[in-house]
Order: sequence, then structure tokens, then C-alpha cells
Amino acid sequence: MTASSQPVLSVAGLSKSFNALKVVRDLSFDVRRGEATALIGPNGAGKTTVFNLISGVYGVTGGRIAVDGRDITDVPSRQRIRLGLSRSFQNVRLMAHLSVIENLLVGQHVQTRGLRDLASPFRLFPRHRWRREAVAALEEWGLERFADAPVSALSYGVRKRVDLVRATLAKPTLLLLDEPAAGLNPSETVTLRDHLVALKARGVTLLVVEHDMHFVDSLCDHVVVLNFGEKIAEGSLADIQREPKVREAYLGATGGV
Amino acid sequence: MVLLEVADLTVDYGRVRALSGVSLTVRDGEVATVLGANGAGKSTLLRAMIGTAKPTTGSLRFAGTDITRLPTHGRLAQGIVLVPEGRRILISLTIEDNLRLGAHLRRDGVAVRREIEMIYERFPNLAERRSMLASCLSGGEQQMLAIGRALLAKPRLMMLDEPSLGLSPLFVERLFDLLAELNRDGLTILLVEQNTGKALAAADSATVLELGRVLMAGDPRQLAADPALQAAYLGAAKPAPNALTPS
Amino acid sequence: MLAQQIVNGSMLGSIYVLVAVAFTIAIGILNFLNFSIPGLFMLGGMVSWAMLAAGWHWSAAIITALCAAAAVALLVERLSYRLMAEGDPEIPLVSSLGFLVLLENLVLIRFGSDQQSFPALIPDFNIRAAGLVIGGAQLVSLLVAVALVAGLSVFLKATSTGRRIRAIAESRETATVLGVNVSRLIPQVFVFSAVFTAMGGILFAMNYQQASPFMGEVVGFKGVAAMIIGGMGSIWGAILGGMIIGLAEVLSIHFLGANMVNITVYGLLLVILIIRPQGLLGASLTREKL
Amino acid sequence: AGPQELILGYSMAKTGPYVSLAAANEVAVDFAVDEINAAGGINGKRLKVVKFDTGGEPRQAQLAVRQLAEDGKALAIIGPFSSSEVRVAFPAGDRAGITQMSMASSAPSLAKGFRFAFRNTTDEGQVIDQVLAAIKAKGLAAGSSAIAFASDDTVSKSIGITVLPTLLPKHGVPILGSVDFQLNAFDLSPQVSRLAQMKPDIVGLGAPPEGAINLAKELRRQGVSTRVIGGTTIADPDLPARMDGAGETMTIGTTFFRDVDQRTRTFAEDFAKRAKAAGLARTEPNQFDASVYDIVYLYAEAMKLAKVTGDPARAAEERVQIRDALRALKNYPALEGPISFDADGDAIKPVYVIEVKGGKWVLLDKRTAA
Amino acid sequence: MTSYQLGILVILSFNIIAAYAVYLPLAAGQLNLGIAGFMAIGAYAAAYLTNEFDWSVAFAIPTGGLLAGLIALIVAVPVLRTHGIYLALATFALGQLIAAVFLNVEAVGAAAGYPVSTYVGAPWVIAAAVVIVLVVFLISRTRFALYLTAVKSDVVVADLLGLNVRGLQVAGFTIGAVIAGIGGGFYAHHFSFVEAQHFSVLLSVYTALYVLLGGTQTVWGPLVGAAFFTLLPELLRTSSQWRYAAFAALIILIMAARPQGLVTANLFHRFRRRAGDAS
Ligand SMILES: Nc1ncnc2c1ncn2[C@@H]1O[C@H](COP(=O)(O)OP(=O)(O)OP(=O)(O)O)[C@@H](O)[C@H]1O
Ligand SMILES: Nc1ncnc2c1ncn2[C@@H]1O[C@H](COP(=O)(O)OP(=O)(O)OP(=O)(O)O)[C@@H](O)[C@H]1O
Ligand SMILES: [Mg+2]
Ligand SMILES: [Mg+2]
Repeated sequence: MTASSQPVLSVAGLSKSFNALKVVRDLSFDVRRGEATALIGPNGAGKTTVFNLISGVYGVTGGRIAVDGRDITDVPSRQRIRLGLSRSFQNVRLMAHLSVIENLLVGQHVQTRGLRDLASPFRLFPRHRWRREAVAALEEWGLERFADAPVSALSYGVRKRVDLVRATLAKPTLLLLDEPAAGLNPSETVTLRDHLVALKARGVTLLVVEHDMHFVDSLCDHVVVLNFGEKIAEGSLADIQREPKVREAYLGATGGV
Repeated sequence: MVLLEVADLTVDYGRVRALSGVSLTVRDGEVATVLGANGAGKSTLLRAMIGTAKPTTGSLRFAGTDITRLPTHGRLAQGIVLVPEGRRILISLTIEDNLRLGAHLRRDGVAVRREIEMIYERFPNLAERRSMLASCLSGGEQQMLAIGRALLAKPRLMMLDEPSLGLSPLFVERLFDLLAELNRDGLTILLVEQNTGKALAAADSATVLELGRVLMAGDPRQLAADPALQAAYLGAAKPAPNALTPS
Repeated sequence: MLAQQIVNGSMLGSIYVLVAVAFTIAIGILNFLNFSIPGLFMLGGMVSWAMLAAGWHWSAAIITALCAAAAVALLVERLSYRLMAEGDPEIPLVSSLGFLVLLENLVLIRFGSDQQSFPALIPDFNIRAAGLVIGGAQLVSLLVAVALVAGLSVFLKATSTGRRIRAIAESRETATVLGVNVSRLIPQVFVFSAVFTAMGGILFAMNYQQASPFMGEVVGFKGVAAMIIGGMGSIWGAILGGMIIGLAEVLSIHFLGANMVNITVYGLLLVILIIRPQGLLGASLTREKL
Repeated sequence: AGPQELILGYSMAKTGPYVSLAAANEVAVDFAVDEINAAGGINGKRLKVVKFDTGGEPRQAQLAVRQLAEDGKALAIIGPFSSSEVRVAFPAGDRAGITQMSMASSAPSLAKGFRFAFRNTTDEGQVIDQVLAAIKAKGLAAGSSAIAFASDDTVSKSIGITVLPTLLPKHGVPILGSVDFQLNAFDLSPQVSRLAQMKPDIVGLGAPPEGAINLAKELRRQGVSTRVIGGTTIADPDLPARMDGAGETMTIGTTFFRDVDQRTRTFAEDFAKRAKAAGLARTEPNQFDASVYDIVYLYAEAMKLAKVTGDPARAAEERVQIRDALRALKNYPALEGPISFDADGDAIKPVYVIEVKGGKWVLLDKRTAA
Repeated sequence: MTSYQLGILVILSFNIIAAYAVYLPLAAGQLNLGIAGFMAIGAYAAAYLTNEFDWSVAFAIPTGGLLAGLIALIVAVPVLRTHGIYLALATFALGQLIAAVFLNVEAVGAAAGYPVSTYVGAPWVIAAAVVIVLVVFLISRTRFALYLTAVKSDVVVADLLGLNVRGLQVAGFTIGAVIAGIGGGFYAHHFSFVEAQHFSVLLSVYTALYVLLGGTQTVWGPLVGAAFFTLLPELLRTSSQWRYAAFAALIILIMAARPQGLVTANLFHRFRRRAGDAS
């Protein structure tokens, strides 16, 4: 397999139980390089749990996870971001004791090297490149006026986007997004989509959990459907929308649109 | 009859003005919706109505009485309830305890028991986990719990802050069906939604906020047709400024 | 001999149990690091002593002491808890400790620093059996604590008020949104815990026939240790923790000498925390899901 | 010429754990100063005391030396009170070149090696030696003994591990065993259980008054009757009352006892009036009050002998003169009895052996240290 | 400056050093209630080196600090398994344990305490405090300090962002201990005497108080808190026996008015903005 055709992420036989509760069962799928893949499924299907397994918050009960062909199942969560794996959170998790810009500075951590970056008192210099980069990222998303705001003063939708910007600052090759459009109105969703398309164009591979089928339709190339922790369908959105199983379990009568 | 009347409401967070001079009425038995971009002040408006944000100026009347100075528990006793933004379930309590807490102001224990069972019927995900800690629920399940909990307060006016957030399309449909059904049974609903299309379709009246002010208000079908609103909130083909340009 | 020492240890343990339970109510239930508790403990002992010394009937003296503690607890609620419970958990430490210093100094100014001799209400309240001396007052303390803990755990688990209190402990803001009358319920919890703590101080003073402005600190630190060993959320843990500390203390005095008491007791605390960071009976931290 | 006042500094613990003791101490100081001034002052000048509160804290005690010596222009310093304070204040006093005299600290050889340090207290070894001698002389039961001491307090510990283990055998009393406890321990049941098993005639105790009270009460609770003996650390006039019926036959040595002679009785009565006027709960003077009262007189005497003027320009010189005069003092007729200082700067003075009888202290014997 | 003022400045310096020793781990959410134990280690170690081996204080004090740090490093790994109030209590127990051990070590006088022959004067103590303030200020502008706060805010997310949570916590705890040890070394040589009771739990608790009273949101909080705690009782001297009661009442009222501490990030921003407007 050549490097470019190799999947960025490959999940094989993944399962996870909490005590007796099987939340993910024998799940296998690949995320192809440069594409946007959607992971959808009813509430409680196990989508977030899959993200947690991939990013290492939970240890797997069974199965393997590989990034760029390398098995990362036993790599500690902390080191996975260095392999190009970055994520956002369904229940926004910004650090409440830090301002927006400081959250982003922490998000840059993987870009830093060694003790020197750790110990340099760079925040003495307001125009230091780290800060400039963080501000630039905010500007790109139209959030620069919130730079110095405490996180507690942000509205939900803004928090959601700051969380996402922080994830991008790790310069990931694979970005896991957990319901990025939740809390955004349709026009904000479109803007978000455009940003993500641009990211994709820059070579970032996306794995997205989302319940907004318009959004999935306009962003994702490939869809994996989960129900009760099992994969019940996989293919293009149009394909899976035709699946009665999927309509029954997830999309409902309108097809989610 | 007017159930809720908000007059000239201004809310400040320290030096940030989140709402300025907002007026709004909700008639008894209707579904009203409030729309607006991120940071427009929708959540703040609901917080002011339940009493967790203190207005700088303005007044609130509910069912003919002035509730501006009433504490939150007093407002719940009057029959107002809020499904707050971000669900705010209590993760150290079981799911059952969360639901019971929703009904803690009620005295009719038998009816509460029955209604809890009804909630479980509507939200089977919750039923399976009733004695587990709420911390293990998925995002969507938490949302179900928050809605169920609010219903158990047996309100006259139910305010929901983005209830469809994180729910699957199937459940969003069921949620709107549920709201319609409750509304038929006489519940007044004030809905803040980002799912603008669905909200406008379900509502009898709509208000659009922008930067803390009322931008427009009126019949939802007319608003839905408004091109300005289309562009701003319904996401009708609006080119993004810096996206899609290949780099 | 060893039998007597084990009795001694259990008797001392029952005093720690009493304090640990008081701490669990004040700290564990509301998640509030309340350092004024040793002050309330002392207030119970000192105020009742002062009233007895002034010739009051013992029942009047005890009621006055309990009322004084309740009043102070209301102030603590107003000036510390209400303003700070949503912030970092360390913050209330400052002002609640301020209350401890204030109480101690007020008592110092009024009564001086001497250890006072608390009159024995019952001349020889000891049970002598099989060559063993068992402290009657301690036994009463233990029974009171166990009964209270049993009642309290049922109360918190099964009643609506119990649920409301647990809701407040997790988030006052959410509890408020749900219509819990936080500003009424919390003072009630404070008063309850203060009355119990002060009762602990009074029982302590009766047991050891002494009261002093610093009595709260000495017992208080060990009481906190007992609570922590047992596990903060768990009220049954307080009983276990108190007994462990009491026995560890007495046995280390017997076998190793008093010099080693702090080393044994705090060493034990440290080891237990390292092995089980949430205490023996404590539930592990519930975290919000990602 | 020069100023009209001679200034003494007073390092006192007006706040903190020693307030009760310190408040009465202050009364004694004021008492002595008033008497001296009423009698015409010293060298034609009035005596004035400048007070500094240390809260019983060592760091503040050092601050007291700085403030009193350098800013307050004191010629000598009364105090500090506790041994902890003394340890920090004596080195500072040596650096500043000013005499200090402690009224309470009785830990062994604290003043040793310092050029400007004095203590108007007697070594516990000498006191307990006299107590044992008195017991023998009066023919009281002393067939066997045990030791109890607070192990985290310097004085108590040295009584427990050096003083008593040497003195008891010296007086022919075998030692059956030893138990220790902590200063702030309120529960002495494990220790008393062990004492109960040994059944000694006397228990030698190294502890402050609280330790003695707690021990006595626990002995009574466990039904152990034995004679507790000790040194000045437990010499509190109110001790029998504070033991609430326990502690009969407790026998100790002290450097002050109110019923020694007319002078001590008059002092006690006048002191009581002043203490009452100051609103104090305790009106009975204890050994510290007597000691500090005598310290003021000792300083006054030294100032007289050295003919000090209080002239700020000559302060350093006069401070040294005061010290030298104190060193040379022999059998100064103080309230506590004749006082001299040994080479370490510690006072040599009479010891009164007293015993609890019927809930009161009574004089058993009056002795002078060897 | 009068000698009294100099004395106050010295006490202030010690309090500042202790405050920063508590501040660094607190920035990572660890309330260290055993700081006095680490001061004791530094104090006894440095005193032992100058007394018994005639070391120069210039080496003895830093060595004492490093030793305190080393011991912190060793205990940090197990102790930092605990969180929140459990951690506070674990460190509290540690402090008690260290003090209890020194109370039993005859080589350094046990309960009788340990006199120190070499004297270090006030200017050196003050200089040490100034240097420590500067160093901590520099540290506060680094990523390291930022990460400490991140860890305090959200351990799980910090870990997912690639931060070495354990390493950061241990580092914060250890650096705090080194500062405490250095402070202890100066303490021993300035006051010429060490005894275990000086390093009691109350010292630890009070130090934590300065820091929280000053506010932990900015690096200046501990400084202001320590100054407040040192100077206020002095200003209240005239109130005689009411001194500490009045002091405690003031603390309660101040915390009621400013629950986040005297110096908050907000206050700081406003201050800076005003300064910016002026220039
Ligand atoms: N720590 C846990 N302990 C027990 N059960 C858990 C735990 N975490 C998740 N679960 C359960 O596993 C199931 C899957 O949860 P998950 O969060 O992955 O769902 P999801 O697909 O992301 O759903 P949603 O769309 O609602 O966010 C849920 O039913 C949840 O209750
Ligand atoms: N606690 C706070 N402190 C300061 N400012 C706040 C606070 N909460 C909200 N704001 C500000 O008030 C404004 C309105 O916020 P609000 O949360 O009401 O918006 P919203 O309409 O609900 O947005 P969203 O759709 O993103 O939830 C925003 O500008 C926000 O930044
Ligand atoms: Mg999810
Ligand atoms: Mg909102």
C-alpha cells in the first residue's frame, strides 16, 4: 500500500464495554486521507465513545486503532496529538481559568519543542509569534474580538467555535469533530462548512460526528452509520439514506433533511 | 390572553450589555420562538425570565402578576420552567433522581410517579439507565433528560433553550411532535432554536434578536419569507468571505 | 492491658467519629471546605462551660451554646459560602478560617487562654466491667454519631430535601434553575451541621472535663483526617475513619511512645490516600463526560 | 541633665496562646513600676516601661528586640516569655547589645553562652531535687516510681529523660517505667492504663499545668492513686481548683508561694486588687508574676548600682553596665527570696515544696537549692 | 528606616517567599498545606551544613532548597495521585509527618530545637525575596505557568492537548518545595534557631491564606496577600488584645467583597488598560 492510499485512520474490531454495558461492538472502518468522513447514528449509539477511544480517553476493550498505518492502541492519550490526531468536544471543554487566547496558546502545545519553548517567558512580549499565530486563527474565524475575553463570558455558539479553533492549532492531519455545528444556526453552519472545506483543501482529513444532514451532505464524502455500537451501514450519504435500517433507527421519515 | 409580557428589558453582565430594551409578549397557549445569531442574547433573555440573570431595567409580567422581583423558585411555583442551555443535568445524581428533582415542587406523588414512567416510555434510552449516574449519558441522552425533567415540573410556560441540540434527526422530529402535542394540551411554549426552519414551522409567533435588540417580530411564515432573514439566519446561499478559496 | 488499650482506643475513636461526622455534614455534603467547624466545636465547649460557670442549669447552658453556634454558622453561610461556592474549591478556606481565628480570639479576649475545667455533670460516668474502664460519655457520643449517620444517609438518599441538597452540592446554579430555594435550604443545612458540631464540642468537654479556646484545632485536625480516611462523601466512612485514627493513636502510644503518634497517624493517612485517593469508602470522582 | 525617664522594654504576649498568663504578668510589671516610682524612681528619674506584643511568636520576639533596643531606646528588656521566643530573642539581644531577662522559660541552659541573657527562673533539676529531698525528709511513701512527660516540649522532655532518671535513683527510688504524651493531648487513657499496671508510689511528671490536670483526672477516672510530683512547670496557684477534686497529694516545687511570709501575703493581696481592677479572671499571683515583679526590681537595682542616666548618647555603654551590675548582684532581697545569678545567667533562689491537701496548696517544706 | 521597620520587612520577605512556594503548585490546582514541612527540611539541612561542616551559607542554603525539592520530587509521585481536598489533606499529613520526624531527630536537637551559629542579616533575606519574586514573575510569563493553569482547569483536556499533566504537576510541586526550602534556610540563619514547632501546620495554612487572599489569578496576588497579612496586624497593634480579632474580621469582610482575592485578572486588565489610555 502506498502512503497516499493508506487510510489515515483505521479502526478494526473495536469494542468497548462499561461494566456489563457493551457500548461499541466489533466496529471496523477506515478514514481515507484528505476526505471528510461522517460518523452518524442515533443518540447513545456510541459515536462519542468511538472518539474517546481513538483519542485515548478510554482504553479499548478489544480491537485495534491505527493512524497512518501505525498501531496506536497502546499509545498514551497524551502522545496521540503528536501523531497528528486532534479533536473537539461535544460538550465544549474550554479551560475556564484561561482567556480565549490563552486556551489557544495551550492548543499550540504540540507545535512547541523542548524545554526552551516551555521555559521562555514569551508572554512578556505581546507581539510574540505564538500570540500572533493564535490571533490570526481567531481572525480567520471572525472571533478576534473575543481574544481576551474570559471563557465564561462567551455565548454557546462562540465557545463551540473557539473549541474548534483550538483543535486546529495543533496542526493536525486528522481532525475529529464532535457535533461541530450544534448550536449554530443554518447560516452559521454554512460558514462553518466553508471553513472546514478550506481545511480539507489544505490536506487535513476530517472525521465528523454530526446530526445535521445538510451539513453532512455538503461536507462529507463518506458516511459510517452506527447503531447500538455496531456499524449498520457505510457509504455515501445518498446510499445510506436509502437504507431502511438507517431511516428507521436514525433519520426518521424525512430522511433527516 | 397574554401570558408572559416582557417590557423594555435590559440585562448587563458587568460592563457588557447583553440585552437592551427588549419587549416581547407570549400569548396563552401559543408556541413562540426567539431566533438570533450566536451572542444575540437569546439565552440571556431566557435567563432573565427564569430569574438567574438580573435585569438592569425593564419588567416581566406572568399571568397578570409582576414577577420582576420574584426569585427563581417563586417563578417555578408560578408555572414557568426552563430547559437551560447546555442541559445542566446533575451528573452526581442518578437519572431517576434528576427526574424526581424536576418534580420537587409538586405534592401529587402518585401522578409524578406515573409521569416519570411516561417520560421513560418516550425516551427509552433513559429507561434502561434509570438507576445509573447521569454522568454516563451521551450528549443526546442528557438533552432528553433535561427535557423530561422540565416536563415533570408540570409547567404552564415551558421555555427551551436549543432543545434539539445534539439530538438525532429522528429524535428532533419526535421532540417537535411532542412539543406540538403538549401545546395542544394547553402548554405555552417559548422556544429558542438554531434549527430555524423547524422552529418557524412550529411557531405561532417569532421574534428575531440581533446584538441584544429586537430586530423583527411577527408571524413566522412572513418572517420565513423575509429575504434579509433568509440571508442572515436561514443560510440561503451566502458566500463565506474567506472560505473555499484554495490555498 | 491490651484489652484496656483497645477500649481506650475505641473511646478516643468515638470522639473523632463525632467530629468527623460533623465535618462530613459541613464539608462532605455541601462540598464546602469549611474551616470554621473547629471554631464551632470550641464554641460549643466554651460557651456551655461559661454558662455552667455562671451558675446556669446545664440544659440552659447547652441550649445557649447550640444557639450561639447556629448563629455563627448562619454568618459563615452568609459571608463565606453564599459568595464563594461557585469558584475554586480553595477559596472559602480563607474566610472560613477567618471565622476560626475570630472565634478563637473573641473567646481568648473574653475567657483567656487557660484550659478551663468543665464540671462533671455525672460524677463518675464510667462503666467498670471485667477489670476494664469504659467511658460512658464516649459511648454516648458514639451512639449519637451512629444514629445520626444512619438517619442522615436515609434522609439524603430517599427524601426530596435530600435530593435538593445533593443538587446544590453539585451546582448551586443548576439547583436554582430547578427551583430549589437555595437561600433557605442552605442556611438550614449550616445550622444543622453547626448544632451537631457544637454538640460534639459539648460532649468532648464533658468527656474530658475540659474546655479551651484551642480545643477545636487539636480535635479538628484529627477529625478532618478521620473524615478523609473514611472518604469525604461517605458518612459511614466517617465512623470507620474515626475509629481507625483513635485506635492507631492509642496503639502507637502503647507500643511506640507518644512521639510517634503524629508519625503513625499522619503516616497512615498518607498511605491510605496514596493507595485509595478517594478514601476507604469514598466514591471516586464523577467527572463530566467529554 | 538628660532625659527625665529611664526606659525598660517589655516583650510580652498580649495576644496568642499565652494571653492569660501574660495579662497577669503585665499587672505585676505595672505594680512594680508604680511602687518604684512612688518611692522616688531611680537615680532621680522615673522608670518607664515600653511594651511590645509578640503574640508568643518567635519571629515577633526578634522584632521586639529590634524595636525596643533600637527604636524604643530601652536600657534593658523584660522578657521574653516562652522558651521558643527566648531561643530567637537571645541571639538578637546579643547582637544588639542589650540585656534581656526571661520570667518563664525554664528549659535547661537556654541563656548559656550568651553575653546579655538572663533568666529569673530556676533549673528544674535543682527544683525537683529539693522536692524529692523534702519527700524523703517528711518520710512519705516513695518505694517505687514511674515517669510521665510531654515529649514535644523542651522543658518537660528534659525533665522526663534526664532530670528524673538521674534524681530518682539518687534519692533511692527505683523507676518502674516511663510513659510520654503530647503537649496538646487531651486523652491520656493509654498512658494511665500503663501506669495503673506499674502501681508506683510516685509518678514524676514533666509537663505544663494542663498536662498535670489531664493526668490527675485520668488517674482518678481509672482509679489509680499515686503521688504525682513535679517542678515549677506545674506551679499554678489555681491548679487544685482546676483539677476539680483530682490530684490530691500532688507535690511540686515552686519559686513563689503566697503563704511564705508577710511580704508575700501583702504582695498577693495587692496584686489581687490590681488584677481585679484590670478585669482579669485570675487574681492569684503565680510564680511568673512574682518573677517578673522581681525582674523589674532587679533591673532597678542594677540601674542604681550602675548609676545610669538614660542619656541616649551613652545607651550602649549603660546597657553593658546594667548587665555587669546584674552579674555582680549577690543575694538581692527580692520578693521570691534572696536572688543571685549563676555563670549561665540563671537565677539562684529558694524553692518552696508544696502539696495539694483538701483541694488547696499547702507548704510542705522550704529549701534552698544546693 | 527604623530598625522596627526593617524587622517587619524581613518578616514580610519570609512571608513572600513562603507565599510563592504555595502559589506555584496552586496555579496547577494543588493546594499544598505541607509547605512548612519543606521549609523545615531546608532550614534544618542548611543549618546542619553550616553548623557541623562549616559550609558557607551561600552553598548551604541552596543545598537545603534542593534537598527540599528532592524530597518533594520523591513524594510528589504518590501524593499527587490524590486530587482537590484529598490532595490538600495529603500534603497536610506530609507536613505534619515531616515536623514529627524532626521532633525526633536528636542530631538536630529533637524537641529542644537547634541553635544556628552563622547569622545572615536582613539585607540578604530581603534580596532573596526580591530575587524569588522576579524569578516567579518570569516563570509566570512562560508556557509552563500557562500549562499549570490549564491542568488546574481541565486535566483530561490538558492531557489530550498533549500536556504532560503528571510532569507539570510534579514540577510545580517541586519548584514550590525548592522555594520553600530556600526560605527555610534563610529563616534558620536569620533567626539563629530552628525548632519543629516553628514549622507547624498553622504556618502552612496561613501561608495558603496569604496566597488565596491576595488572589491566585495573577502572579501579584501572593505578594499583595503576604504584604497584607504581615502589615495589617502591625497596623492593628494599637488595638492591643483586639488585634487578631479585628484582623480576622477584616479578612472575612475582604473576602466577602472580593471572593477571588484582592488582585484579580480583571482588576489587572482594567489597570493596564487605564495605563494604556494614559500613555
Ligand atoms: N462512562 C460510561 N459509563 C457507562 N455508560 C456509558 C459511559 N459512557 C457512555 N456510556 C453509554 O454508552 C452509550 C454511548 O454513548 P456515546 O456518548 O458514545 O453516544 P453518542 O453516540 O455520542 O450519542 P449522542 O449523539 O447522544 O452524543 C450511551 O448509551 C451512554 O449511556
Ligand atoms: N457571564 C457572562 N459574562 C459576560 N458576558 C456574557 C456572559 N454571558 C453572556 N455574555 C455575553 O452576552 C451576549 C449574549 O449572550 P447569550 O448567551 O445570551 O447569547 P445567545 O444568543 O444565547 O448565543 P448562542 O446562540 O451562541 O447561545 C454575548 O455577547 C455574550 O458574550
Ligand atoms: Mg456524542
Ligand atoms: Mg445561547
